[in-house]
Amino acid sequence: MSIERNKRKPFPWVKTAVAAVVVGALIVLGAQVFERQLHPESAGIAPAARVPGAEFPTDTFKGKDVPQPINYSHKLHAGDLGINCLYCHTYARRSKVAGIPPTAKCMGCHTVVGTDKPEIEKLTQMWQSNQSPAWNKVNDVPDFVHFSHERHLQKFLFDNPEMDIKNAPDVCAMCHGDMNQVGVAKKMKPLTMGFCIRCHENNQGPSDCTRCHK
Amino acid sequence: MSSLLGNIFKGWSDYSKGNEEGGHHNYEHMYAMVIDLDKCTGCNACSTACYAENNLATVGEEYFGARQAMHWMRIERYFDEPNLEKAGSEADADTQSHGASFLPMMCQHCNAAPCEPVCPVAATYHTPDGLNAQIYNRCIGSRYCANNCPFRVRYFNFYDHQETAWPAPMEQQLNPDISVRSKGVMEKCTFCIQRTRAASNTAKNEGRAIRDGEIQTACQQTCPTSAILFGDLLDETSAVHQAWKRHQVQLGRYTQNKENPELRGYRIFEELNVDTKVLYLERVREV
Amino acid sequence: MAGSSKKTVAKTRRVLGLFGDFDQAFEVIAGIRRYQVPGLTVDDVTLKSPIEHPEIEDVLGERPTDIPKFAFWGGLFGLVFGFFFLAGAQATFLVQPQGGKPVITIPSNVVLAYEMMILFGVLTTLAGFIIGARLMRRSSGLYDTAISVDQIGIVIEVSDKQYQPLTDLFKKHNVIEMHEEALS
Amino acid sequence: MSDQKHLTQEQTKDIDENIAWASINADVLRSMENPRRGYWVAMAVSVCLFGIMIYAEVYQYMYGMGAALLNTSHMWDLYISTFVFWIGMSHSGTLLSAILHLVHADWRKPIYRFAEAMTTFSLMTAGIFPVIHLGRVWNFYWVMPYMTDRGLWPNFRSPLIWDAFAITAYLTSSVLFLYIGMIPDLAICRDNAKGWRKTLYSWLSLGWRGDDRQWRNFRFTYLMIACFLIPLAVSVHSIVSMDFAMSIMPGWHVTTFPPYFVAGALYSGCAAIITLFILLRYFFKFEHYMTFPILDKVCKLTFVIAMVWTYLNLVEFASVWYGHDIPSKEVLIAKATGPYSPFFWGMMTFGSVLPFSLLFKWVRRNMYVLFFASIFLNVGMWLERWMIVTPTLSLGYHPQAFNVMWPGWTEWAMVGGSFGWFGMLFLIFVKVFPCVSMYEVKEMVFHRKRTIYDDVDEMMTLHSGVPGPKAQTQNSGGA
Amino acid sequence: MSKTKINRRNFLKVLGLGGAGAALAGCDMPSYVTLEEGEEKIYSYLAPEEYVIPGVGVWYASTCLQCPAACGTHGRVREGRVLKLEGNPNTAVNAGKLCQMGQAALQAHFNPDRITEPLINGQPASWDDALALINEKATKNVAWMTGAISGHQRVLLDAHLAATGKGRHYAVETINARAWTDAGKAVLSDAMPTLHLDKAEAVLSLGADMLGTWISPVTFMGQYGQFRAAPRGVLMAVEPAMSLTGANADQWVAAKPGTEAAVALGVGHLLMTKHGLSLNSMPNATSAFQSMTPARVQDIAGVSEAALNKIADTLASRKPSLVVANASHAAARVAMALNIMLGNVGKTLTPGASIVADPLAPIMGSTKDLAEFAQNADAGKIDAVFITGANPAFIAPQGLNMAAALKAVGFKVALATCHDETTKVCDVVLPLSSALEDWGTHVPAYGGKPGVVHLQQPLMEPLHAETRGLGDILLTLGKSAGVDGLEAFEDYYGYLRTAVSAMIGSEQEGDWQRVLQAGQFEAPAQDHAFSTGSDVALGFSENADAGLHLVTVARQGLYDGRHANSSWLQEAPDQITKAVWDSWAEMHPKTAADFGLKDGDYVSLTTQGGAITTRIFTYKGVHPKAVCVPMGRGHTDYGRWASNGVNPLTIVDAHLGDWQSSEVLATATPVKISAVGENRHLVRLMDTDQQHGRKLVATISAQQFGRTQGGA
Repeated sequence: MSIERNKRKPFPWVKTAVAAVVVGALIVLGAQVFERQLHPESAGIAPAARVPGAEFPTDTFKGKDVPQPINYSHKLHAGDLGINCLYCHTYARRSKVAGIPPTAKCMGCHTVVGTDKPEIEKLTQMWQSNQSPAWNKVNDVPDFVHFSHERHLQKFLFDNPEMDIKNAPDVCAMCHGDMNQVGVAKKMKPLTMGFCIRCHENNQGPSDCTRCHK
Repeated sequence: MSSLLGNIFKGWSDYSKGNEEGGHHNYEHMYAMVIDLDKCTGCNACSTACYAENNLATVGEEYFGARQAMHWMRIERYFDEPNLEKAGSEADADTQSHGASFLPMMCQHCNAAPCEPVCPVAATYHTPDGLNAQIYNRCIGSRYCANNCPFRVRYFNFYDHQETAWPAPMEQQLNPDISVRSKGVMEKCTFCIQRTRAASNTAKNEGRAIRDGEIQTACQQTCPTSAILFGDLLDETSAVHQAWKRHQVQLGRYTQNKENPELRGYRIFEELNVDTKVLYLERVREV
Repeated sequence: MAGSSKKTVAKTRRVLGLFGDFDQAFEVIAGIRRYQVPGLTVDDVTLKSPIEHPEIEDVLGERPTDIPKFAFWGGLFGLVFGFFFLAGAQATFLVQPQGGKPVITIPSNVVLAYEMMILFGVLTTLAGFIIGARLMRRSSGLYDTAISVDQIGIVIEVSDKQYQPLTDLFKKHNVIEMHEEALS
Repeated sequence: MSDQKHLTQEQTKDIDENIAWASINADVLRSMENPRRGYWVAMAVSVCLFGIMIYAEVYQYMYGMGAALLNTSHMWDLYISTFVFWIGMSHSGTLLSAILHLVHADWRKPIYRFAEAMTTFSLMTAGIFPVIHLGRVWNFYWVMPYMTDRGLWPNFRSPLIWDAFAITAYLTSSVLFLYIGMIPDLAICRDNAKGWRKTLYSWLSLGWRGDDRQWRNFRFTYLMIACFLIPLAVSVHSIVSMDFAMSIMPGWHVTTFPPYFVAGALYSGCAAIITLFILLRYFFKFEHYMTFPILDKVCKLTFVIAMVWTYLNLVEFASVWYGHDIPSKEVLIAKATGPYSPFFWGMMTFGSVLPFSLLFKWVRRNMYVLFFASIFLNVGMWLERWMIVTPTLSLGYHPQAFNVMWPGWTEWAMVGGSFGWFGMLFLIFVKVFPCVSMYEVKEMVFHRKRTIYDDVDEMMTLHSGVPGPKAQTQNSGGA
Repeated sequence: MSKTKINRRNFLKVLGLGGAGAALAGCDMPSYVTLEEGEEKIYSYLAPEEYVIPGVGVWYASTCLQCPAACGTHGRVREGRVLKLEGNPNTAVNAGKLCQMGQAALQAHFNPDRITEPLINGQPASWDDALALINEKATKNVAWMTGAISGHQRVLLDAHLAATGKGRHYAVETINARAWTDAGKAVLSDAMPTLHLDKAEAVLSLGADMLGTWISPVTFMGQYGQFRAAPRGVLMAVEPAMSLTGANADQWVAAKPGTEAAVALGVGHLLMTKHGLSLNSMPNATSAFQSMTPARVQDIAGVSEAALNKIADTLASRKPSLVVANASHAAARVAMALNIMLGNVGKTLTPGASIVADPLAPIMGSTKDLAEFAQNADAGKIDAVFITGANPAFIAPQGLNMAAALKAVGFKVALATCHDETTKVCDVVLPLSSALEDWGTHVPAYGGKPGVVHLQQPLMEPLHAETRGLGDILLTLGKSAGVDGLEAFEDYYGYLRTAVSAMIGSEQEGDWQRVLQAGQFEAPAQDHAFSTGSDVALGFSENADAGLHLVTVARQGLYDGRHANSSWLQEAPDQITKAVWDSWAEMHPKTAADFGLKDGDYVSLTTQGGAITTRIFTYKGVHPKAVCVPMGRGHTDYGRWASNGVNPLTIVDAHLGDWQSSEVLATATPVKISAVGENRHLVRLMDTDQQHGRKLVATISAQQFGRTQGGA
């Protein structure tokens, strides 16, 4: 009888234990890595490093179409005509908000250019009646988030020896996507806290909560 | 790149470091304050300035009576004078023989803050600037921090005060640099962190260090008698550093061995070893 | 099934005998131990009882169980996993300096790892129970509700040759009822 | 069966070993059927109380915590103290059941099932409170250590997080303990049930067939979990005590809190067991199983624990008094003399004086007296928790914050509602699951008989082949 | 000129960027709710100035009109909204500091209870109708009632009065320094001598709340800061109930209401007898001093000889010292005499200066004007009155029965920002721009550099389109009244700019901008000169009444009640009692005990003028014979936050002010107390006055301080 009991297959204790520990370690490490989304295709370096010395967040977001009082086309102005972002959004380099260009700036060109287009006529008429168009905010972060365009431009553009002001679109594209590809503005990056944190980690940004939350 | 293990080792080094230096991490700044109680007249200017700067909600008589008010900077008034040797005549005078003692009490930004370790979601923590920060949008309102605060300077939003505190058009006055707190969130004095941030951003843009006096807290700026001093303790040249040195008070210790015990500098509840960063200068009285 | 090493003939049917009390059942098993049914060993016997009788072990011979090992390894895993999980979380957490405390705080982590140890220990024990006791699987058909009341059942798989002697054995120890089913 | 002495107060035997196994099944299964009017009344009351709680929570959710009249000094109040109270209640079942199981005290067998159920449900009740006391309830899940995109974790330094871990572990384990111990009984139910109950029990009994293999594994599993549960239960309540002991508040920062809390927990647990014991015995006619001798033992146990608790209580006062930390001392004095003193002395009376009544046999044997006594014991324990939380917060270090507050209506509503919720769960339990462990009562009966007869038996069989009395008893016990 | 104006208008336009309205969503929402697209609106500028950047605050200089002190301010303007006020560091008056009332100017501006459109008999009307009505009615015997006023508003106002015939301008301020200024004029022939608190070694205040409400508190507090620095000065206060100044005094002496003068005389007596000082130039005073022995002081004022000696010794031993008084005219004169005797004149008390352009000079205002207005109105001498910056229906003490007086005036026009008791009874109410929306020039009455003029410029676009600036209205009125020389100006901004340009002698845009940035400019000033103490009668009359007296005090905060509709100031605890949101009556514990009263008991205070009911607060900072009720609360029609509490002025008998000056601050009205039997806990910041042995406010003696030089 004892002989027969010896024939019983022993349970593989060592294997089980090893497996358990390995699984545990995998859960910890794997979750760390995946949940923080540090794997390349999510937040690694873009195919062509567009901002030297910085890792380029490649997350994308499919923003909905936001109707605007005037169908302003970024593709036309920034893309085809190649106007620098900072030409219109000039506040971005001096303030936490990028701001909407003052109507005067539009009229700077459009008193002569394309005055016959309906949209331009709309604009002109607003300008004459001394009212400013009510734009709908497209890239909108929660009110407890205090993002500073100024600081980010400073770091990636002006303090960046390899960058020239004409590369501004590349820097803006980090958080706004390639606006020169779309017509009326769309949200093209998630702009969630995870998005920010990942980029901050990859580019050694501050990890101090009070930098953004006050 | 945050590799888990790499950070663990970093964590360990910080751990040993923390043990050696009494929990002091490598701070960029160490913002601290000096309040001269002999100059303080208790006029409330600082308190009101704080309401204006930090979007503090007024709660009205009922809630104030229920002690649910949220005055980050409160001026306390006491009539007794412990540890002052009395002239016998006035010891038990039946009318007041001297003025009151006023105490501006705000968050002391303890370096070993009791409130920080107990927050279940780490909504309050220590910034590299040495500030005791409260992240409103992380707070879930367990209120443990307030229970654990010996100074009782953490205030909880027991209600939504937005309609009553800022009826239109008053909401236009709200400071856009500060979130407006809504119900269920703990809040407290931040040493006007929005001003600190603004100054450090400017400094960074101009590629220089923050100058002493560049940052003024709202209470300091408005204090009519200039009783409040604010600055960076790590900056040897700063007025605050000088004052702390002059009064021979050091961070990270709860018994100060002053060679001259008559120096006025002291920290409230130093014996609790919470390592507060507000240095009070004793009130003086002609006896 | 164990003991099948010197299997000569295929088992064709499964027999369940119900007995009034443990002693009668034990007598039957004793009989089997004395090879009164050729080719049947005590290892072929499955005893079904409404309660747990401490002498079952002595009668059926010691049959080891793996529960303690499950418990041990589960607890160990919980401890290790717990501690590293916490340490990892603290080390990667953005908000590190708190109240002048170190980043990875041993006391708190020990407390939590301790809880995790117990939690995982209990869970693996349960798993071990379900595996070891062959629960949650299609059970052999032969069962009588009387077993859950007060009767003792003995289940044995026998070949045709062994069937007769077994029933004799059962009857000899005044079996109350007998059920059987064919093995497919 | 024949003699009815075991129903009377003179009974001396824990249980009548002549009960037929079949009748055990019958009695218990009967208790699970067709509820009578009293049941529905109790259920209605519980549901109403719970409904009030829901309303209060919704109100509080809409208008903010201010509805509870909390204030800047009193950030915690009844929610936390009631939380501690329920955690305490939960300690009876598991701890008693587990310890008594390890020490082979078989008189636990008829009563441990509902005790464990009580554990589970009071844990479920306790778990509610930390959540509803949050200022932003809708974010309660932030205390869970889950992986998030934002790189955020809970703060593992916080005793509140320890609570979360401990309670999760404890709830899971005690549910499993209860469940595993119930599997053989569920099999019995399965064999006797029909309709939805049939399906339910078939699922729950996991195909239990009473094999020797199953029994063997069952024994080990039960033993293991019992071993796990004892340290767990101790750790849970000491961790709860750390919510206070880890803070720097005078009156909270007390070294003896962990053992003090554990003792208090056992204490209130035992008291609650007495209460439910009496109720069940009365309503379900369980006189055969929940007998006076057992009740007697429980009472004595309660008394012992009460003395331990009293001792630790006095130790705490003494250490504060002689420790001479002024703020702590102020708190202590304020407790005894201040606005909360009536409750403080109420706690002392109910908690430390009342237990002495358990020394009298007539009390231990009188269901009605005992019932109210046990209720008041628990009132005392609830007051104890309140006296830990509120008076401390009404003083403290900073004089500006000294003030006295009384709980708001939402707090009372939630406290009451918690009892409704607990009652609801328990009432459902007793009708769906056997609240007396049938197989273990059988074992109890069986073993006792053997211990009585074995020697005689052997002698008789040895000398004259005359079959011993076992045979007859077997027949009498047989079907 | 007009170009700058257009630009200003544009950049002041409100934007939605980071808008506060959105901020109200607060941190309540989880991020998936607040991460929104196209929910918020953004309005862009039309044609902003180069330096205007959304999201960046710009500081503009202006002037604070919360009290007559006229401190200079900096307003932080962002996205067209003024967010915060700070002191203007360039001004000598407040040197970059502000008091709580100055901070609360924001709430006066954003107040939800502003008047947004003209009203005729309470009914909304158009400006044209309102002005037409005014031109029709306000033709002869026009009077103006204002608060303290100065600068070009005053010029236009005088012009309007001149044009509308022999009207008169009544400047009314309940809280004033008239006792002091009169005494100054009488004794030193300088109404507003300059005080050097910082230079003084010892200061004795006879009911002059320098740190609270007296003349220019921020100036004095600034000096107080230096006064406390080593070598540390000693502050002594004699008053019936503790003021903010008294609360900071090293020695505080409670005197029976209305007897501060006696105490001062007693001090003088000791100085002469004990310390051998003399005052030959003023025989009157000398005799008064001699007659006031400490014993008499004890009888009259209930001040012990020990306390008196202590004061005298301190004054004698610490030179230079300073004695200030506002408790009564007599006290003020004695104070002047004491200053001369102690030789402070020229050291801590130097001649003031005033602006040469006299029409701009500040008018301080007093309750006396109020009384005179009442008399003249009753006498039917006033047909029409314009009221602005004053609330006579509220601040008039009971004796004047202002209600009847106002009724007697046929046509009343109120120029107000908020509804109040006065606008209620006015025929026409013109909506005024707030102080932060308006242009103006203000000459600080005290503390500024000689001849300095503070410029008030708008910090944001008018919140309410229909409101108009005081200057604009005055200009319009002036034009329609036919004041010559005003036609040239289309609005007050134009007028002001021309006038200022004339004063600074430059039309240059740059200079104008410089003035705007500085928030002030200096006009020629002339220094006053002291006469060597003319020997005036001190006019001290003993108050024989031994009963309880009601003293109404002013506290920084709600002031005379004009700030009662600010939730910040209502919630800022009263400095002394730490009470909020309600009125109270301060009583000495002994007195309360005599009446069997305890804290929070409601009592009704009855004078022959009337009765008020309020809660009592007992503490030792009141003279046992005094009941002290701060003014400022008890509004009936002043917005949502102002309606709590009681207004003590309704029972103060104005005729009891010493010399019938009807100065409320110098009035002690006999009062009867009766318990109402109700008790409610007075809501306070803290319910304890003791530190319970904690080391919160540690106090050391001045000796120790001296040894360490304050650790400096």
